[in-house]
Amino acid sequence: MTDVLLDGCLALCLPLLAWLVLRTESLSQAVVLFVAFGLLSALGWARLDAPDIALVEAAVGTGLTGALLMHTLSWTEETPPDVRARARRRPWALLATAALTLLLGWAVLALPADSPGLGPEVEARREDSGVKHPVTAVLLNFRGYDTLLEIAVLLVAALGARAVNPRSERASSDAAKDPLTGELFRMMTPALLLVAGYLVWVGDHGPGGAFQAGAILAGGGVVAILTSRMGTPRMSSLRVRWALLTGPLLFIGVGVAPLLSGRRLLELPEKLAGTLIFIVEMALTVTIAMVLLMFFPGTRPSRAGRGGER
Amino acid sequence: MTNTWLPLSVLLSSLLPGLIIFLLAEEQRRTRTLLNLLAAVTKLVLTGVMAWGVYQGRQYETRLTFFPKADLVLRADSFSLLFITLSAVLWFVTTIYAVGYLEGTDHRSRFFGFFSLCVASTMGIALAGNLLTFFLFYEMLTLSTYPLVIHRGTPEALRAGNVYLRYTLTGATLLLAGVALLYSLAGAVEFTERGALSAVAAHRTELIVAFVLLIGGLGVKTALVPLHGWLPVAMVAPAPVSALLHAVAVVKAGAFGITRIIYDVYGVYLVHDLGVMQPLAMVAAVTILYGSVRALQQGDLKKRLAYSTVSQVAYIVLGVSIFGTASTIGGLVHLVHQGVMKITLFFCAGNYAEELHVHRVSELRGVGRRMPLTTAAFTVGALGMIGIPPVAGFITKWYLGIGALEAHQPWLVVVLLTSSLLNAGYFLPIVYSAWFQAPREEWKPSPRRWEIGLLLLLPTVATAVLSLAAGLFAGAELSPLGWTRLLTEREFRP
Amino acid sequence: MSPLELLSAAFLLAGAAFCLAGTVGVLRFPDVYCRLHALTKVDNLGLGLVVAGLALQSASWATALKLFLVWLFVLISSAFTCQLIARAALRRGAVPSGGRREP
Amino acid sequence: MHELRTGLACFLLLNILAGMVRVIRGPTLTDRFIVAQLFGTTGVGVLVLLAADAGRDALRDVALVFALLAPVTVVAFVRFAVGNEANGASAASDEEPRP
Amino acid sequence: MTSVAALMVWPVILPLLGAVLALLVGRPGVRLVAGVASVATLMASSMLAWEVAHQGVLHQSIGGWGAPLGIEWRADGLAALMLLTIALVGPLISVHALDHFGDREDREFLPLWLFVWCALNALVLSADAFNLYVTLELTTLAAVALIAVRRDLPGLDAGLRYLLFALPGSLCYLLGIALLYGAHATLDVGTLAQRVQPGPVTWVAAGLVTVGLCLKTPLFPLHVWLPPTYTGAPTPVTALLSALISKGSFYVLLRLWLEVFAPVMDAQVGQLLGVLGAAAVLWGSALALNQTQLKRVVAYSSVAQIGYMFLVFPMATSGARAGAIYLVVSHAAAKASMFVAVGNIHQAVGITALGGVQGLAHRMPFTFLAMALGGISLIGIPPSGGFIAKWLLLNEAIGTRQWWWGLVLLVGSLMAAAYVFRILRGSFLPLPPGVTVRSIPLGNELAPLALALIALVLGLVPWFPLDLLAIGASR
Amino acid sequence: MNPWALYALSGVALFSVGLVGLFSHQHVVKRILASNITGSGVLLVLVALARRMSSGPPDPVPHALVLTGIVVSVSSTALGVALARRMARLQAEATHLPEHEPRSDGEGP
Repeated sequence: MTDVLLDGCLALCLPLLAWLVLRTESLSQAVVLFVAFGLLSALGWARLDAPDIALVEAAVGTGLTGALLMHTLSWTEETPPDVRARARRRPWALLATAALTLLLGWAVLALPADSPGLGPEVEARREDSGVKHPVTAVLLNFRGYDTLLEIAVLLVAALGARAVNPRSERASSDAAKDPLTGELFRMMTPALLLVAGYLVWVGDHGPGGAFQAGAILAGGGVVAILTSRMGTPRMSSLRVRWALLTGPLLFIGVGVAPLLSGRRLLELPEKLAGTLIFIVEMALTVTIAMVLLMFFPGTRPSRAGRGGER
Repeated sequence: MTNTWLPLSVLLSSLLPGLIIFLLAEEQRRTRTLLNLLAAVTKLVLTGVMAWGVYQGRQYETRLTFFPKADLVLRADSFSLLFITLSAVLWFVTTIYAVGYLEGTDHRSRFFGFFSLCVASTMGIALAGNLLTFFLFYEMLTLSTYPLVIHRGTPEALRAGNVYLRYTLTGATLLLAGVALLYSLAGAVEFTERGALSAVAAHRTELIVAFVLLIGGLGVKTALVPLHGWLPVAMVAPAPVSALLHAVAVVKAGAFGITRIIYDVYGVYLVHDLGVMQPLAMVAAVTILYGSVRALQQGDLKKRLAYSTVSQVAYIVLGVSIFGTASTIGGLVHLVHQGVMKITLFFCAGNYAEELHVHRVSELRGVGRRMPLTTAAFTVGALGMIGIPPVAGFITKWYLGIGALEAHQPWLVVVLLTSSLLNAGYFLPIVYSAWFQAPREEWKPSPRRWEIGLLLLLPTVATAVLSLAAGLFAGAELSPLGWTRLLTEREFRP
Repeated sequence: MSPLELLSAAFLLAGAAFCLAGTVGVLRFPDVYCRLHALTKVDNLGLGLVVAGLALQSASWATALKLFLVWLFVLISSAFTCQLIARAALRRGAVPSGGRREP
Repeated sequence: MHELRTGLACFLLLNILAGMVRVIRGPTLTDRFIVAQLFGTTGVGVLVLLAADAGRDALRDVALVFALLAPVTVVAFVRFAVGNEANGASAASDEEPRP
Repeated sequence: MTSVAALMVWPVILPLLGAVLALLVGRPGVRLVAGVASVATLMASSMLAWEVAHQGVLHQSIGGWGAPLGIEWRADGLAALMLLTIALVGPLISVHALDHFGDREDREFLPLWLFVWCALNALVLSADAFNLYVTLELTTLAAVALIAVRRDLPGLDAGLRYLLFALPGSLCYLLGIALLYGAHATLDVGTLAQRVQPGPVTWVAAGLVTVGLCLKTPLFPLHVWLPPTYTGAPTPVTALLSALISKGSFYVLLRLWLEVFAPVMDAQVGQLLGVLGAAAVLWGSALALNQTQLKRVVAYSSVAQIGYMFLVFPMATSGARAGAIYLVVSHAAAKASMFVAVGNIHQAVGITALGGVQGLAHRMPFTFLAMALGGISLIGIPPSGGFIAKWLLLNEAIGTRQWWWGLVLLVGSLMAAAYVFRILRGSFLPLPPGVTVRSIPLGNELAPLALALIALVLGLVPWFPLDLLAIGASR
Repeated sequence: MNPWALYALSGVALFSVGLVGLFSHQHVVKRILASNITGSGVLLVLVALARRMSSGPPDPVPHALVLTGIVVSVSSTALGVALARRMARLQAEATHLPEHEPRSDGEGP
């Protein structure tokens, strides 16, 4: 009974909150609401027995994306004129939403109500994949090729983000003096490292993995960047490039190596699969953390001192 | 024994030089001229060899894979040789003329490059062995003549180019629709004597629609009324281009195409059976009269010649669209005769413009004294156009008249006579005033030995002689008339 | 129901009550600073009591440890973040209710 | 016990919903952000409650991550708020003037 | 067997590896690495195409897991042809880009282009609906980064515009795939094709997939982002977008529609797509005729050309499929050559208006020859790939007794002729006084010509691509 | 109603809200938010579909897909935001900066 109530509440709240996010006039409000929305969707994932996704949502969807959006607002207008004007005159929008929901809902409800999907197949082959956790098995072995391309997506995004905002604000002594954030950073760092390590390790047999761990690591870095303790990693630095690209290179190598012995792409030998996946995940954790850091191109300098850009 | 390389090499003999000429620098005048003449001579020789071979009954066919279900076919039959020989000879002459005419102007590499492409396309049209190949070269012709029309680069030339494109591309579109329709009915229709469509003769509606589309498309280039509007406008092009457009390449390609459609695609019996011949003949008749009347109104010499072309080319269409041997012979032979005569006239017009800067009919008074040879050539051409023996034009009209009577359509004789009267009406005054009236002011004497540069004079005289010869020796076996009789008899063999 | 379970339930309920109180506070208090105060109640006591209640039910020490770790992190971060938020609010010119803004 | 926990989770969720009123009413950005923090903590509470069910241990890790990364958003918010401070007018405009 | 299947790996892995290495080596070696990767990928693609031409359709299960669980690759004639097109057209554009961008963007352009190449090759080979989504997204994001790589306002604006239209497109596609997975528990396209049944799920999924991909391609009336994006992006990037990237989503649509949806959908839906395609042809051409900026003319022409491709859906025969793909390929070459030529003109005289071409035909003969040949292909006049494509489509229109599509083709051709010759004829005018023509590197002059020659050759030897296309065609 | 259906419907509603929002807003940040919401909707549908069997573990394949989907969505958000930020800066520079200020992208990454 309470289960249904909880599910019903969540399921109802999510679209409602989404609607609120989009109808508010102020951008900063929208972002705050969006963070709340991320939280609720994490609860949704939790209810749907998808802890892996809840973890990623917690790390990225709420934590980093929220920070990123908030960070972006420093540059853009608080309340753009068009938003205010358009927020009111939109009866058709509600209508369109309702119609679309009905149409799609019709299709969703026409789906078979109790399909196991590919669950049994995954279960049957899980032993061969080298890892115990089914999601990790799918992610890094059965559909490892998707993940390889996903890493490429991350690299492209990082490259693009750095290409358009190439500056990297260095540590400023001013900010470093702030005792509050300094202490926060000091206390966060070991915890973050610990949890990140734990998540990579746990990925083998339970929810967790490179992306979650990388996001956690990046969280610490983001705090450092936002408090001007650290500059955004630069593509021109060789060390940064190695940190960024070791993971992908290793992944490509692991993927291509089976070809040499007449196997197929990403056809990992059964005995080594677990180890290889673990190594790749370790390297990818660093890559992902680097990529996420690169999305934060330093703090916005106060507009009075804009000319210097530092 | 089929010879596979000769048709292709006839095509390449103008295509390759054209491409090379594009790469030549503007200053390399000698190389360019040499290349042009070499190519023209080569083509003449190749054509001669092929003509002789076809006369002896040899087969010439080049077949290249194009689509899975359609080949590119170049085949020399007697009809295509008629056109090829005409083109090769006139190209040779026109090249010499153009070298002289364009002496010292800009962009000659471009000009001669496209000129050669244009001839190559004409060769392709003549040699095309099926409808698809025909269409490909027909489009190529449009593209390669456009730069020639706008060659001068003046706003007026650009406007003319626009009009030209508008008409020809619309025509090409209609043609494409027709070709595609036939293709879906009968595949890539090969040109065969007495037609290739007898197997699908039951699809009457489709066949009629396709026929109308095809004739509509080809009618643009043939300048059948009301699709003739581009022709007078395109007169802004340099004289050799006008000569080429009006005498050989473009309008003839259209007329040639119409003939192909009627005789080698549909087959004359099928066309007759579909009942589309009579309407076509009527359109041709209207065009003949309309062109003549409009020519009468023109004060500009080249414009007058242009409208005269509108009317003269329609003779060809008229000839082939009357069911009967004689009229067909008349129409086909006019393909050659009109080409030779009209090119003479355009050369003359070019000579007048080049030497004396005379463009209008009224300014030609007494020009005969200053430029006697040119004016003589003009006179030959004009008399031929009117149809006065012994110039070639007489042969045409004679056969057409007989054909009209054979087909029990005496009204066409009236049309022919009226048109001849009108022809006389717009040509004779020019001839008269050129020879017998005093010039308004004395012409400046020629700085050279001849009345005009030899490069301009010789082609003019040569074509005039040819038009006379075609009329005088029409009875010879290898004269245009003789050749046409041969192939017409094959078409009408039951 | 065992005494342990009863105790656990009591903790949970108390935690929930604090959460409610915090929410009511955030809703009802007059200014930013007071609302911040209400927020800390949820962070410290609300979550703390819930964690304690759950720890009583937990099967293993590891689980209980993790639960307290969660609470600890929330405590630390709330200590800093509330301070940061308050400072930001002050800089943005929010005036405490019934008081004057410090120069 | 399960019922109690889910019930409490439900209750906490309703709390979050109630907090939504403050987000909408504001009046200042800081108020809204405070509510976001409240949501965060309440959400952690919900997660640990749900994690007590059999087979859902991983949710505690989720709660852990939530707790750990909460400061990141706050720092970003603060940078945003303070960053705007130098800008003067546009930042202050968000704050409600005291009556 | 394995060695042949291993061939499929390289067209995807080599550009990926090249991109990563190019990023790694940084400034000094990026051109070298990218050059080697390009040559290697070109060779790999050609070898794969050769193999397909001789052995027929190739399959590979990545990781050896097999269809429902793992990801399948499938290389049929169509895929081979696309690989070849990308491998020929893409590097030629990037040759032009090298000079267009300075040294700075070079380091960003080349890796990003290699990522695009990898993504497109992966997209072409993939037979897995979700993997297609990932490749689509990789393409999109790399494209966005490329559009904005110059960091100027128009480029950024164009990039955002593209992103914000492409994203919902991908998401629609993903929801469609989610529904299909929900109904049939497989992501493999081949298996899906066997399992789909008419019903609300299939209809809605097909609708979502179609709308999503049409947004990305884009099809009228979802094309509103295209002209500003194509205009704002750096010219070589516009060439990539128009020639290759937009074809990626069309390719997916064609595949899914013909292989999965067509058998279970009402014929009316195909007609609807055809109507939209026809509207795109007419609307795009009409707007192209009304533009005063060179780049916008070419951009609107893309709207129209994409419209032609959608005429395949109402006919849905193998001939129409061949025609649409032929158009995809020849448009890729022709449009790339036109955009690159426009870039050359801009570089030479700095004028973007239509009148800027005045008098340039003699100063930049190769560029204008390329423009002319490309334009001929756009119009569909022989000898050009565009003609073959339109011929095939026209024949199918007549053959399936849907003559009205033929009419659209013909009218569209005429309109195309109008806007193409509007550009070309100005070049014959004398050079206006006061305009200086900067000389541009020979490589830049030859790149568009080479592209245009591809379009020309496609029109001269159509039997080869058509034979290749027939391999593995479902119907 | 089954919980999965509830969530799936919720996901569908999110998708609609996001999609309509995406096309009815002008501001970049709003549209990025909207596209995120649209994405969440799709992912929610996927995860809900994975939970259709009332007993036993859920289907892991959609979970893996959703993880990939989230990464992709984060990447596109980040890229979009980066572009928006650069644009805002250029616009601000165009209006705030006097003529003689140097263009600020001299430095490479």
